[in-house]
Amino acid sequence: GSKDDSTGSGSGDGKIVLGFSQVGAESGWRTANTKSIQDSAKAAGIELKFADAQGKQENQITAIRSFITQKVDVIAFSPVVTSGWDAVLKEAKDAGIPVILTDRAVDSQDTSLYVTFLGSDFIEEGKKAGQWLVDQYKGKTGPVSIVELQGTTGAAPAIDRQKGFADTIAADPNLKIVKSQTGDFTRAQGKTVMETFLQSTPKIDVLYAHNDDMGLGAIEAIEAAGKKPGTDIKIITVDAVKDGMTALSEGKINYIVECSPLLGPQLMDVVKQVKSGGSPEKRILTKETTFTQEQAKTELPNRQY
Amino acid sequence: MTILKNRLFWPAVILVALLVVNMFTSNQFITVRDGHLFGTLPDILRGSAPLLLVALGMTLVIATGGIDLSVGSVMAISGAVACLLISDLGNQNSVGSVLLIIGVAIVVSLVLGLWNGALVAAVGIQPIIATLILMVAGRGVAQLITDGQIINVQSSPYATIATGFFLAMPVAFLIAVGAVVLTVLLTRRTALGLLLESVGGSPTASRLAGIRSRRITVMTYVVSGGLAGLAGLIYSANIKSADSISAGNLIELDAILAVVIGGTALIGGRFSIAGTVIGALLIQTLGVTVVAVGVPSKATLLFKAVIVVALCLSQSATFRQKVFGRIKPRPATAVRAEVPA
Amino acid sequence: MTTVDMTPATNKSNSPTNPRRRVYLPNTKYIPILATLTLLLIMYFTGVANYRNFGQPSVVVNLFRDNAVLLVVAVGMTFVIITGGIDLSVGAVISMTTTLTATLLAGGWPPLVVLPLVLLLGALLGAGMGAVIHFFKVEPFIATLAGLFLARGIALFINQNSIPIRDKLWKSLSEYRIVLADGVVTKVTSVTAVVVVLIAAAVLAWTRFGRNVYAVGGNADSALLMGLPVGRTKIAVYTLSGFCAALGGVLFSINSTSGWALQGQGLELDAIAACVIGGVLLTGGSGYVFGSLLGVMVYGLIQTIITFQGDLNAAWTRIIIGLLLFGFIVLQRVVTRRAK
Amino acid sequence: MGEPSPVLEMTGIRKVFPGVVALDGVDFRLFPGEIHALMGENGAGKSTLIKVLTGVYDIDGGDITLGGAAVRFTGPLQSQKAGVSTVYQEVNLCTNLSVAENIFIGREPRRLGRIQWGLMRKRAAELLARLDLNLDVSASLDTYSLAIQQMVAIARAVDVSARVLILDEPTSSLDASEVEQLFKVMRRLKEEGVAILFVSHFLDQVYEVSDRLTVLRNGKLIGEYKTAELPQVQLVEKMIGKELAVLDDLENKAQRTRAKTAEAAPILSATGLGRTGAIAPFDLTINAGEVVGLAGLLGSGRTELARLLFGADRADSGTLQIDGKDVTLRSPQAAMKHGIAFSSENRRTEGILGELTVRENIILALQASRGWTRPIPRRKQDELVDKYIKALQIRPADPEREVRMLSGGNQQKVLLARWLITEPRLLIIDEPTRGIDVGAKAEIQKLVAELSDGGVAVLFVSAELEEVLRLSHKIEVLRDRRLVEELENTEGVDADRIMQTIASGATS
Ligand SMILES: Nc1ncnc2c1ncn2[C@@H]1O[C@H](COP(=O)(O)OP(=O)(O)OP(=O)(O)O)[C@@H](O)[C@H]1O
Ligand SMILES: Nc1ncnc2c1ncn2[C@@H]1O[C@H](COP(=O)(O)OP(=O)(O)OP(=O)(O)O)[C@@H](O)[C@H]1O
Ligand SMILES: [Mg+2]
Ligand SMILES: [Mg+2]
Repeated sequence: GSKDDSTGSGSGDGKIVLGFSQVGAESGWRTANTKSIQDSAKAAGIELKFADAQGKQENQITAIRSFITQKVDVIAFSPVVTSGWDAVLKEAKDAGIPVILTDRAVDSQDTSLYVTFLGSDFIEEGKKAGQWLVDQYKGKTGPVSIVELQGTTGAAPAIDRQKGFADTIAADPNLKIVKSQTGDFTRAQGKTVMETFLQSTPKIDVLYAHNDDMGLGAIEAIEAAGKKPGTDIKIITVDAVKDGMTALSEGKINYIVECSPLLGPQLMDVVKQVKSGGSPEKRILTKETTFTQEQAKTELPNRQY
Repeated sequence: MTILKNRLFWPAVILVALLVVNMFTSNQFITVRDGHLFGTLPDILRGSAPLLLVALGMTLVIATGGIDLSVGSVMAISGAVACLLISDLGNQNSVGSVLLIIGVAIVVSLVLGLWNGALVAAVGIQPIIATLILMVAGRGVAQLITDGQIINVQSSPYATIATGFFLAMPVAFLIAVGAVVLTVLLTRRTALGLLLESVGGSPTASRLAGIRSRRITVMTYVVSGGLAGLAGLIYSANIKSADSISAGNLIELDAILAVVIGGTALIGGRFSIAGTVIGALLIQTLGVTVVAVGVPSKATLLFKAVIVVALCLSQSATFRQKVFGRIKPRPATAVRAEVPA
Repeated sequence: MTTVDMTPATNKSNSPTNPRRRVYLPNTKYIPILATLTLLLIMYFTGVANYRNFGQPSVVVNLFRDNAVLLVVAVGMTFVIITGGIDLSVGAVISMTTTLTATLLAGGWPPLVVLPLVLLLGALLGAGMGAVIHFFKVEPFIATLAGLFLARGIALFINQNSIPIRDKLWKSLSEYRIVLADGVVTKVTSVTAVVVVLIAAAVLAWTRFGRNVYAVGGNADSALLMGLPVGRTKIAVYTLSGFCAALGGVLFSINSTSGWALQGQGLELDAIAACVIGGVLLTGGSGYVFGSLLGVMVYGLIQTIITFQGDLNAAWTRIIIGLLLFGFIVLQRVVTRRAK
Repeated sequence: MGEPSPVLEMTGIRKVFPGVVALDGVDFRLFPGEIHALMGENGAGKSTLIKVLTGVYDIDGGDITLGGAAVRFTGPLQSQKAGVSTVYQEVNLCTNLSVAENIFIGREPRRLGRIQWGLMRKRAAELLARLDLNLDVSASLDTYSLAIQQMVAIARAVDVSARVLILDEPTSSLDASEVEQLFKVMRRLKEEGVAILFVSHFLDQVYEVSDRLTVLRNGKLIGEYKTAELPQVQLVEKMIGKELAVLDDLENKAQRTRAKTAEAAPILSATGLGRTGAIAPFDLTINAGEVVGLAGLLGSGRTELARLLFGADRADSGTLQIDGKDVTLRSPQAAMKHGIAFSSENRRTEGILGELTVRENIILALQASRGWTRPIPRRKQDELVDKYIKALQIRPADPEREVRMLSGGNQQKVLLARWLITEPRLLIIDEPTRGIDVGAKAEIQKLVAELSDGGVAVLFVSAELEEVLRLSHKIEVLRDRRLVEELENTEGVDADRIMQTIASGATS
């Protein structure tokens, strides 16, 4: 083994080397996230070692281990799943490499295994979506039938966004989820499933989609069925990607909960901080908001993804 | 009696059964609304088009004893190419240029098919690996084309090939039907079908009978590529955008399943296009039914498992014999003793 | 019971090679493996030449640790493919095993009960599919695809969330480090995998069962007429594959002290690919466990190179994997042809 | 000998396949220490009887008693365990395994469950040596010619100490010398009290070894006779149910007088053509209307030679001229373009396509030469097919039946028909009469004669020397994969003369 000094593979010039393991490229959101990280690393003068796990935990573990082998300075990754990181994180800890979680959390009990978790809270997103709905129908009587387009079955965002939403709307007995099916986070599935929802459900008042893409697919289906999205059927989605915002501003979507992929700049700051011996707080929430149709109109121009 | 023996009888029965279920679950199963068919059935037919096309090509490939895993990636690429070009158009609604672009996308897919065929027939790589290469790399290429983002198009002529109607029938389905008819003509009106089955049956014997196995093999991969490309166009036109990541993801599995349900053996030889059609419709209908009857997503796979198990058992003559009573007497117990456990 | 046609359609075992190779060349059958090995080494040293720290022994050692699961699964798959079959259920069986293991352990079951239980379950599922394939003459593809749906369905039904494993035994197993040399450590998982490979190789080469596997793959109908236990062999290989998958699942749950219903998605394809790269013929009748081992190594090495390259986004990752695979396979073909 | 109780008795056996009654109330007895020939035309039901007995097919009616006990086997595995050792028609071995394994698989010598490869190879070599074969037993079986494979199958069967030994057309592609070896072994086993069931279409062989014979016709039992008491002619009558004119008519045309081929230009002439490891460079010219026979022991390279002329294997030395023009045959298609046809000796793996129907199998080659874009009109197909089904008496005469459901001999006829309808100028037929019954064999020989009279050149390869002598104008003698001598088939040329050449290996 080559006896590299602490700067590890940092090519001599003391440049910080960051190993980042991405979940994969399962959606436009994810690609935007990747871009943001790559760009801001360049901007911050940090050497980025990027590994795409193609949605597989094993690949991600492999990547992290390989980062350890390559003696990078800092490791950051968005875990595919919440569980099962203790072992590899411990290895990193033993190798004295600080680890930063981005976008998704892990459920390790020993929180000393990672420096901080930087990213959004899916349950919170679900809650926000639910809250808006509750407010909309405050004081109104009569049942409201909701259909839900879930994300990929078993994926963390899908589970949490469902949970947060369900918990919140429980407050109003009128709000009922009549049908709920996975749309795999994709437009095509979103459309197909919505078509069937429309065919097999007597009356739909609200659609809650776990991401914009499924929502956009659903809009196609709704229009094809001769209904007006946004008015005949209220639509709530999560993410606020550009296409979603456009639809929102056109009044086809009623409400979007933002889940920003642009973690890059924030991440780089934290990396620098960690490298210079600083200790950021354990949980850094990304600045995220929600958009109504009006807000969308003003926000849309300065969406770069 | 003989109809009961037909391999396609039980798949057909299950298909009909599922359709009947949908009849009850759906508001309109099939009606006419503003001049075209509307309802669950038309939705199923339209939705099944991509799978039908892919499975069709797969049938020919499998008949030669091969397999094509790359179809999903080819779908992604053709969709990406088309949408990229269309989105650059000045007037996205000009029918001429859209048709031209569709042509380009198809040609690209044909070339990709040719690549597969060359690897299999000329280089002599096992089909599963040869096509795996394009399956993996192809999606990467598609993502490069779209830069990992979703490309939206606002072209009504393009959208028509998926969502439009012609003579009250969904265009997408008509395209699929057209492809099926063409393939049937191509294989059964010419000698192609016979030669395919012969090559699949035994490459050695076919060679000695003077059949140009290589050419035929290559051709099937080219056709498969082309049809996958067409499927990709319909897929992307359906959502008016190119989704290079999820387009045709895992469709190869459904396609192969459709072919096998249709009674074409994976080792090659005899193939049945009618069977494939039933298979594809069955799979599509199954997907819709799952949603319609509101099976919770966590139970969806179990539901599918049950259906597939039922399917493969129903197709086994031996099983039917055992269940619906055997004609022959069971072997005498005399030897049962000799049969080692 | 079984009816045998006078001329079986399944007699394609030797179609890729020239069935009329009349002149006997000594051990041409090892050429593919040797070619693969050589190319593998070439690939490795190219890596060493191009990337810092690639030469470290730990890179090679980790290759085994990171691919332990794939390795074990590929071993089972090798048996199945040699009989001319295919097993799509392995990835799902892994997910089922990990989920079940995690759930049971979380439910406070004793690990020494859970371990044999899940292994047995995997084997049973395999046996079930084997039985369906043999007795009802169902295409292995459909039968095992049903198995896939079933296994993953069960997993999702048990629990969609990923479940952490806090059991002591599992934890200690996953953290136990076996020091090979200073700075070179490996884990229980990789050792298990290697042991499995060795056992499997021995079984295939030196036992009646092993040889029957080849015979069935060579020509099932002839094998039957030769009085070989075709049915038992077929069922046995799927049982074995199911067992290996379950074992893979256990290793998985050890490696990542957790269980998840989406674990090991698409792993079946990786395993099949690894076998085929290692020279196992999908038409059945020929191949070696050692070949599959090499196949897995090729897969792993490609992954390693990708990570060391370190500046590839998703798109390029896939493209490069494809290209490396392409280059490898084609060279393999060429070398093998030359040698023959 | 007196009549002890039969070791095997089958009574009222019935077996129905979709569309055919293969066996209808057949009785059969087999006594210990006898060699019992089972006779019948192609499709009479011989193989089916054997497969029913050994449990490959299950019975639709009738009883089987083995050594007094009623049995009904569920498969070869069980019948073997019960002491019935069988060589089925067609070579049923695993060509991907080594010779030694093919002989021993299922009963390999083991210590502590571990196969003793060394010992196994040693035993295999010894066993084959007893049959006068010295092969590399660790080579995989597909490196050997079909005849060799047949010998291996026999070796496997005779090695197990069985009560009953069944041989279904074991000699179909063996040469005289191998047949002799086999008979030696059979006689030895007979002495040891083994009951042997023997199927063959070679009457002389039957008369040479068998003590008793049972005749089947169209799945029905005709009768059981002591071989010594049944003259050949009567036997043939019982088999085909009518007198066989063609046979003797061909018998007495011993030497074929050369047809008007005096001025005929050579269709094909090879000079120094060869392929390393397969066949040494040879010179050969074939004229229109000429029948050229290839004689030689098994493995002498006849098939290899034939394959070169068809482009099935590529020659790596020498030149080939067709109609005086230099050509290189890169592929079978190339050869077919020049009007060459080749029917392989290995009908099972290189010939018929089991899943396809008789019709499809017959038109395959013709269709291939026309290319897929120009299908043969269905009417035309049916005409052609019907014509040859009649001409070759393919039974059952159902063009839409899958070929794998035909009996071995009928499959061979289908294969011949495939090439005949291509109306070749040079017809290369390798072991065309393998497993074909007396009647049909005579028909085929007549056909060859007619073809050559009609100006077609024929390259005739057969393990049966008499046949070669009867048909050929010119005989090429091969030995150790080289062409050692060319003989005009004139008076004085006979089997002995040729065996002599083969033995002495006179190199011209
Ligand atoms: N698997 C099968 N399916 C349907 N029919 C069959 C099958 N096997 C044999 N037959 C039919 O049974 C009859 C007897 O066939 P069998 O093979 O016993 O004849 P054989 O006496 O062995 O002829 P040969 O001398 O040519 O081998 C034939 O008509 C054949 O077509
Ligand atoms: N005694 C033997 N030892 C080794 N190889 C043999 C022997 N006999 C035959 N072979 C194999 O058979 C091949 C030649 O057989 P081929 O079929 O060409 O000649 P043949 O005269 O047609 O023999 P057959 O009558 O068996 O067809 C050789 O290449 C060799 O591999
Ligand atoms: Mg027979
Ligand atoms: Mg020969």
